[in-house]
Amino acid sequence: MSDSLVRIQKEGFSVEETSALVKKASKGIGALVSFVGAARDFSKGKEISGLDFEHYPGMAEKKLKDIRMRALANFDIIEMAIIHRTGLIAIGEDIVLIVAASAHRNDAFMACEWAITELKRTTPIWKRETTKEGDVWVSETP
Amino acid sequence: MSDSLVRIQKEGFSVEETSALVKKASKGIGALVSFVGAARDFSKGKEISGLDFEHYPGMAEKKLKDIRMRALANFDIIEMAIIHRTGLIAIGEDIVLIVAASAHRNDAFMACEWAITELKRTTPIWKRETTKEGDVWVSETP
Amino acid sequence: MITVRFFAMLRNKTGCEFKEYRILKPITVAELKKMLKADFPALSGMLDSRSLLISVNLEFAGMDTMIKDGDEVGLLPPFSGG
Amino acid sequence: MITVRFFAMLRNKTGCEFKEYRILKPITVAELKKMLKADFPALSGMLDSRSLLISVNLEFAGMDTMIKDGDEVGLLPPFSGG
Repeated sequence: MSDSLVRIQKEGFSVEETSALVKKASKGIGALVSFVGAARDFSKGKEISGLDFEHYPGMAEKKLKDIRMRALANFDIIEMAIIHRTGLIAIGEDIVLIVAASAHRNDAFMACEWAITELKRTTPIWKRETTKEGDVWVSETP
Repeated sequence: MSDSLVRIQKEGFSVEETSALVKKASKGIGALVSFVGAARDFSKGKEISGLDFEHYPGMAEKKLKDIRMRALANFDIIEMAIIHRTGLIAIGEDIVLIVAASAHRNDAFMACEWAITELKRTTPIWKRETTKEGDVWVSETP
Repeated sequence: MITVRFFAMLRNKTGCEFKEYRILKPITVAELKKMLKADFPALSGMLDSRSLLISVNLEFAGMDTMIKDGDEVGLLPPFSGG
Repeated sequence: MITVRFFAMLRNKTGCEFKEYRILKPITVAELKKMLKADFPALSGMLDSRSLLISVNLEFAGMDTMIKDGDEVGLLPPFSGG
């Protein structure tokens, strides 16, 4: 079960199904906080027509599992799911989903916000933006 | 559209459909933060077998609309949806949904957390818990 | 005529959902509370409590808010939504 | 044999996905960086930059982390997931 709670996949995800999976952990869950990152049409003033994500297979999954385990250890949460998509993503589509579940809402809010910040900091995933001037890896343009 | 973004209803809700509705507001949405409150099996040490919600028709909807408008005015968010269920709710079922959408994630997290706190503070909705000792309105047992 | 609505545990105490009063001139929330205490002794404690909020026409009201003919008043025990 | 993997814009600079080196004894990350600079001059700037992270066997590594035969090294430009 914990495997399917942390995934990197090409396909889209369902917040509904992921929340249902998370809720299976306990009837004591009173709060679910979800973060969905979506592909915006503008980034730092540049018009974006699409995104392409690359990840380090093996390491990216490992880092996401680490984040879930550390969230469970450091926050008063009951369960957490993390899904990140890879490959081509169109504008408006979802990129990443984090669901944190707890008895009381503060814990789920804190854990969810921490997890997405930690994901951006520690997970080897790279985004390439398609713009009018061509495809650009995001960290090439600081 | 803004009407269907704020609702009190007997039926369950879909986080997916509500998020899709919220996302229609702009292609500049990069972050959606959702809060779902669910019916727990225990509350303050008491075992709960079900919930029954009552609201002040007219005023509760008005207060939820106020919360959405104040969230849009006071946070850098693009759209917000608020749905609260009324009537009988079984353990494990969802009670309330708030979706906040913004360009950057901090704003959506802040607005979502503020909105659920404000909902609890200002919206005339009352919860009755079914326990072994009978049905108890929550504020009767401080 | 003004309508006073009772919610949640207040309805259990009053045994009814609402009470109507005919008023000859506008009255304050404080004056209405006195009338309610006389008609519903079981509400006395709640009516004196700061945790009971009052609404007039779907907006929160203070002790000196005026209630006029046709208004709807809500007696709102502590909320427990969410 | 050790395998060095290049990701994102690094792959554009090297023109390949990975490079293998035969090593006779364990080497440090710092030593590997020297070898990479010699083979891929286009990576020199990045290899000197603190924003480039190195992984050894899927874990973050430091300049003095030892790399031994069979290890997999990742050259990780700044992340942009989420």
